[in-house]
Amino acid sequence: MGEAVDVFSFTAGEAEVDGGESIGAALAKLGDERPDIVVVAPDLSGAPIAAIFAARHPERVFDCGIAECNAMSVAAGLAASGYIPFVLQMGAFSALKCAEQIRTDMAYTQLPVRILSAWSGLTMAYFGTSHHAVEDIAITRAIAGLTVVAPSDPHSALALLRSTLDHPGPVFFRIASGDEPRLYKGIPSVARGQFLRLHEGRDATIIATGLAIHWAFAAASMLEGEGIQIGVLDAVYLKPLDEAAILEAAWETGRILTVEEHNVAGGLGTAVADVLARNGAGAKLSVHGLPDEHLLVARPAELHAHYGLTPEGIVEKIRTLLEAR
Amino acid sequence: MGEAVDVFSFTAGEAEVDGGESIGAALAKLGDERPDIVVVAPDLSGAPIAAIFAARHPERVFDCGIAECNAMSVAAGLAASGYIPFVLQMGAFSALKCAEQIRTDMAYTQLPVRILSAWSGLTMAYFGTSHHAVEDIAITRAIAGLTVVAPSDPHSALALLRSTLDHPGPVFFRIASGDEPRLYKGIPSVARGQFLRLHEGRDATIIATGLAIHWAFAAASMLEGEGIQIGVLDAVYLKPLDEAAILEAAWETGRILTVEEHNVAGGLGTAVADVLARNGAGAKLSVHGLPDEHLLVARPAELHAHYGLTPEGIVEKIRTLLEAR
Amino acid sequence: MNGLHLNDVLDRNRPAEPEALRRGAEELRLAIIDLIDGAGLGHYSSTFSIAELLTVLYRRTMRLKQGDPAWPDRDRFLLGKGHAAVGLWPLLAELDYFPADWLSDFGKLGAPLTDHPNMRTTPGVDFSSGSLGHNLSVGIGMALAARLQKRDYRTFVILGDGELHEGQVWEAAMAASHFKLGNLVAIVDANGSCATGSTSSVMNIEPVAGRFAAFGWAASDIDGHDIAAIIKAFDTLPDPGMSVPTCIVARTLKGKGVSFMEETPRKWHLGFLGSEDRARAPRRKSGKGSEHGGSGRRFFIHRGRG
Amino acid sequence: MNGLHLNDVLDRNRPAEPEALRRGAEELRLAIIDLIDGAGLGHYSSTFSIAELLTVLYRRTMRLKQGDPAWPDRDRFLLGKGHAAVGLWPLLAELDYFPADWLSDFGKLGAPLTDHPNMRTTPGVDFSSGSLGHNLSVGIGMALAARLQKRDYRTFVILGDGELHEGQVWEAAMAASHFKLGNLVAIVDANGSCATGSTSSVMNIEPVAGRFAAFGWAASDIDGHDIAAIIKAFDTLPDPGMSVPTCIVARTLKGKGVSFMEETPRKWHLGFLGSEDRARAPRRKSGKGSEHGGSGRRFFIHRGRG
Ligand SMILES: Cc1ncc(C[n+]2csc(CCOP(=O)(O)OP(=O)(O)O)c2C)c(N)n1
Ligand SMILES: Cc1ncc(C[n+]2csc(CCOP(=O)(O)OP(=O)(O)O)c2C)c(N)n1
Ligand SMILES: [Mg+2]
Ligand SMILES: [Mg+2]
Repeated sequence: MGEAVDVFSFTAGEAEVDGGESIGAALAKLGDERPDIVVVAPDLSGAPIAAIFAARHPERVFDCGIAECNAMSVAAGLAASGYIPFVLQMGAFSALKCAEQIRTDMAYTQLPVRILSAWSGLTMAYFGTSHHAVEDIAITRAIAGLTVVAPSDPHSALALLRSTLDHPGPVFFRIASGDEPRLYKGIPSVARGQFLRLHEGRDATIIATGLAIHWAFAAASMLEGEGIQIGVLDAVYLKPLDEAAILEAAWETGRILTVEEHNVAGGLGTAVADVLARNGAGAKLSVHGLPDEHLLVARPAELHAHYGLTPEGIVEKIRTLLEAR
Repeated sequence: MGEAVDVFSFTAGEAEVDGGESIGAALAKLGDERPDIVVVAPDLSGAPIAAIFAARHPERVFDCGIAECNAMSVAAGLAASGYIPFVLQMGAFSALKCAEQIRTDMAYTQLPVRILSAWSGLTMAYFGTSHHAVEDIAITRAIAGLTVVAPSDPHSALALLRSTLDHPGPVFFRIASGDEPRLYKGIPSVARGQFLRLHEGRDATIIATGLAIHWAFAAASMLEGEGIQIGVLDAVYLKPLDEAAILEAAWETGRILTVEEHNVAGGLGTAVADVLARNGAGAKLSVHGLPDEHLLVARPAELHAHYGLTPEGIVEKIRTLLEAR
Repeated sequence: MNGLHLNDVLDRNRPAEPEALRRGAEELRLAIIDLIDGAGLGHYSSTFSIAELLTVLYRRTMRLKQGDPAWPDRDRFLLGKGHAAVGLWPLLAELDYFPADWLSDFGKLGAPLTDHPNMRTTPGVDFSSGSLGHNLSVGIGMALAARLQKRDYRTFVILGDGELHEGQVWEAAMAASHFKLGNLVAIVDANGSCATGSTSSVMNIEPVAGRFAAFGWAASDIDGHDIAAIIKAFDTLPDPGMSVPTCIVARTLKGKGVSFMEETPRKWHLGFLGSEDRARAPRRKSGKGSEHGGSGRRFFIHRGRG
Repeated sequence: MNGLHLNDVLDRNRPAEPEALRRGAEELRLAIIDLIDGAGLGHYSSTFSIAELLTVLYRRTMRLKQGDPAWPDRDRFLLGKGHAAVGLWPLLAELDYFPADWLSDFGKLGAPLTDHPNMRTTPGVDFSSGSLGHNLSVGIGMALAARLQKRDYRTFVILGDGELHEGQVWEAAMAASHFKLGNLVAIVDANGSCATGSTSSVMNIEPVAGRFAAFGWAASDIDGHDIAAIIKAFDTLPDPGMSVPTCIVARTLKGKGVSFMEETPRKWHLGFLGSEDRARAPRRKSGKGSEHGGSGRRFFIHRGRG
């Protein structure tokens, strides 16, 4: 296998993952059960997340060509006519390029469109800054009436897909590559606006989202060997945010590290800071993510290493946080 | 005069304001001095901010019709060819509709485009949610390499216009109606990344931006009569943010109220919270702005009253903040 | 109002007399003046240019059900140029989609009838609008839904001619013919004016029909104030089951019906009638008149000094 | 490389022989294979379809100055379909815009030559791209700047045919003719394929020339692999001072030059040559060959199992 494969492998939808379902397979299955589900995919109807559905229900798939904004508004029209459209978008061209269509045609109108914003964060970083999706948490969280979720593995993706299916308003799914390794043994039960707990903590809590939760979990395991107990919360809901869990973490562990594949200005870290400061929670906070500057362009793994978005990088951040004051 | 006038009066550019310059007049004057300044205005070349310039330098004004995204990228092409383009946009259709063009064609490329995003906040609220511009602080602050400023009166607008003129990267101006009453006697001297102080405080500090600083200043004056000393900081820079001033306010007054015409999720309040929480500043914070929900549609003044974005509303928030714990 | 009862189905191309429709359009203009008087602000000229189009659509062409704005088989109507919503309100009230007394609250804080259409507050609004350029795309979604549901409703979308500057309109134009949406009808209100000036001097859009034709539509021009021409164009629309979308380029006058608005339509893009203007404008006998003094205000161009 | 010295001005339509240009395009393809071998990943088929166009532009048509990528009077070149940037790198190196040894770092962390063009890291890149649909607008800005500066440079923009789905392209198409930009040349790489499938089956764009003509351009088709046809089209461009922009619709093959890519161009939208593929592909004698094993990988369609 050439090294290129790590960069772009995107099997979600193509195959069962670890014996469980992939997003694409799950979407197709939902489509079997529910004739009101349709797929809109701008030049992406052949992409794995859409392809199984497309093979089984071709009449319910609308590729709109490379016209992301149109795809969004077409989906809104379908939603206004009784359908639940899933719009597959590339992370770099979803929230950033179509924020207005999301705000005006879906959120203002409170229509049940689901945006599958895949290849987010640095998944496509090799292609240049134009392909970085590191502003989308900030953008989507600012839109009133939009639900924002971020699955971290195929199992949490399924859980979110199913549990939000009948939510009356729009839902934005921030998906990394979609074929992250399995993190949850079974399909976790998710509740609206709640994080998932992956690890109990005492000394500090890591709140991470998407790909980052994998590194966070690995970091917590590494530290456990040294007798350091780090709580790990998977921020599968980015909006509404789990304020109770954040405040509880602040109260119980006193120290919080957030980790995300997003600009540190405006992402999960900022959202957590917001909750802490407004509630006068005196916890120490460290925000880890991509610096608010021009990012390098390279393969994701190289950039993760460069920016310390790795288990080792997180361990280091935790050590600094534990030493603070 | 009918009451409609408050809603839409937009004299900036048309006339001298209070004997000082308006934005439009200032832009035209800059255009006289600097042949490298051009104006791009999607169906807005007749709007006051652009009109004086257009009358004097018609060959340097490019209306692009109602095509905001094209206007942004055309401006980027002009900037790459040695010009300093000022793109006039309606607040609701600037950051929200053109975030990708701003990120990819101006910020990634570090080109000196200036976006005059006018009629922001609730200025056009009467026209419906489609015309609300209450997500733009969140969006623009998440874009690396973008400078974000928010003049609060014609004098601070002039100061910002002039002082950023030779900044090498793009600058986003968040402007309310552009003809706010005068707040600064003369043209204040502004420094990159610094707030302006309008009032000294002891008991709490209000940090407000745009229109809100007017109400904040009035509120502080009202409270002064009761012997309550409230510091007032005008957040003319939203990015880079004045972290030193925020921390100093936290240290000196212990209580901070932020006020803005923006969704409380992701705006100035969130940015201030971010600074406080990351720096472990134990100040009490109260965030005042538009609730993160579907807003009512009405004239700005009616909505301001409804949402407590008034001197009285701010006084009330301050009282609650002073009582806290 | 129209002698109809709740739940009567109003068939397509019903036999409304051209003369009655012509008068209906005039009445609609007067009702608009009243509504804007009450609100103190509104888009006169953009609404006046589509008075005949709206009247024929709602009183003759579209299949609707009296009092049932959510009837699944109704023809859909989208107002891409949402700023002309005030022209819809009297027609929707007439259909008993909401109580007629809602009209008097138009534009007030919390009122259901707003300056731009809001599908969440106004029964009968098939989709919200306000940002130009979205609704043709939305219409595609509705037309696709019709096909999936094997319903034969049509989706009509009125676009401003300035709205054609928006690229999303061309994304949608491309998609509508690609998807073979014979059940989609775009009507361009070619009133020759956008906010800043004449549409084609600001950014040329001509030949409008030629552009739509190149994008795969059946497109042709009509006189948008000629009731007979409008009736003919709508009565002869291809069957919704056909595969080519239809674009009707309605040549209109911005401000039609009020001489001083026809002369300076841009000034009347947004405003309200001041006392001098009011004296010159046509009035309904029953018109309550505005409580607002002053002269007309214009948003984009400049503020009057008076 | 080309027997030229630093600061030599390379005139427009210089006398490069068709046969030499044909060979040049073939060499460019081989250089691209080498570059992608080195990087381990790249866009073959999208770049192969424009090999002749790029070669004629850079070796004959555009006015340039050897070694001076910022020369104000140079013709500008924008690659709307930025994913074909790898095809630019050998040509820009040949112009001494940067040291030839940069080529060996293509695609590496921190290297100036990237998968998509970045004007901040690569001298000779007139504008960055990556998001389809922006660069025709950017080209308008450059063409307007030329007019303001009274310079007679031309701005060339290569667009993908799938890129024409983006509405911003039509906003720009409208604006270019409106602004009478005779100094702007759009070249559509009509290779018939976007990422998911055949361009027009995914979303029809035909008639391409007809659509541009309706938007006010002088538009015509050529065979985009026929050097003589390309030369003729470029040599006879109207004077930049004229008022109508030119659109050349180049009919090309996605993957041109490598039989198995021509047959399944979509699979080769993005990938790298595995050992079996490499044996079948044309090679440069000097080619270092890839260190990567495995078979070709495709991004959008599916991941091979081998
Ligand atoms: C995306 C967007 N940009 C700008 C506006 C502001 N705007 C409201 S009406 C108008 C002019 C519209 O012209 P046209 O489409 O010709 O409609 P008309 O008023 O002539 O009916 C503009 C620019 C808007 N509503 N939406
Ligand atoms: C705005 C945007 N959407 C999607 C993509 C992802 N993408 C990269 S190449 C491509 C297909 C392009 O097709 P075409 O323009 O015909 O170029 P070709 O590969 O055929 O040269 C797509 C969809 C992108 N780069 N930009
Ligand atoms: Mg018009
Ligand atoms: Mg192609």
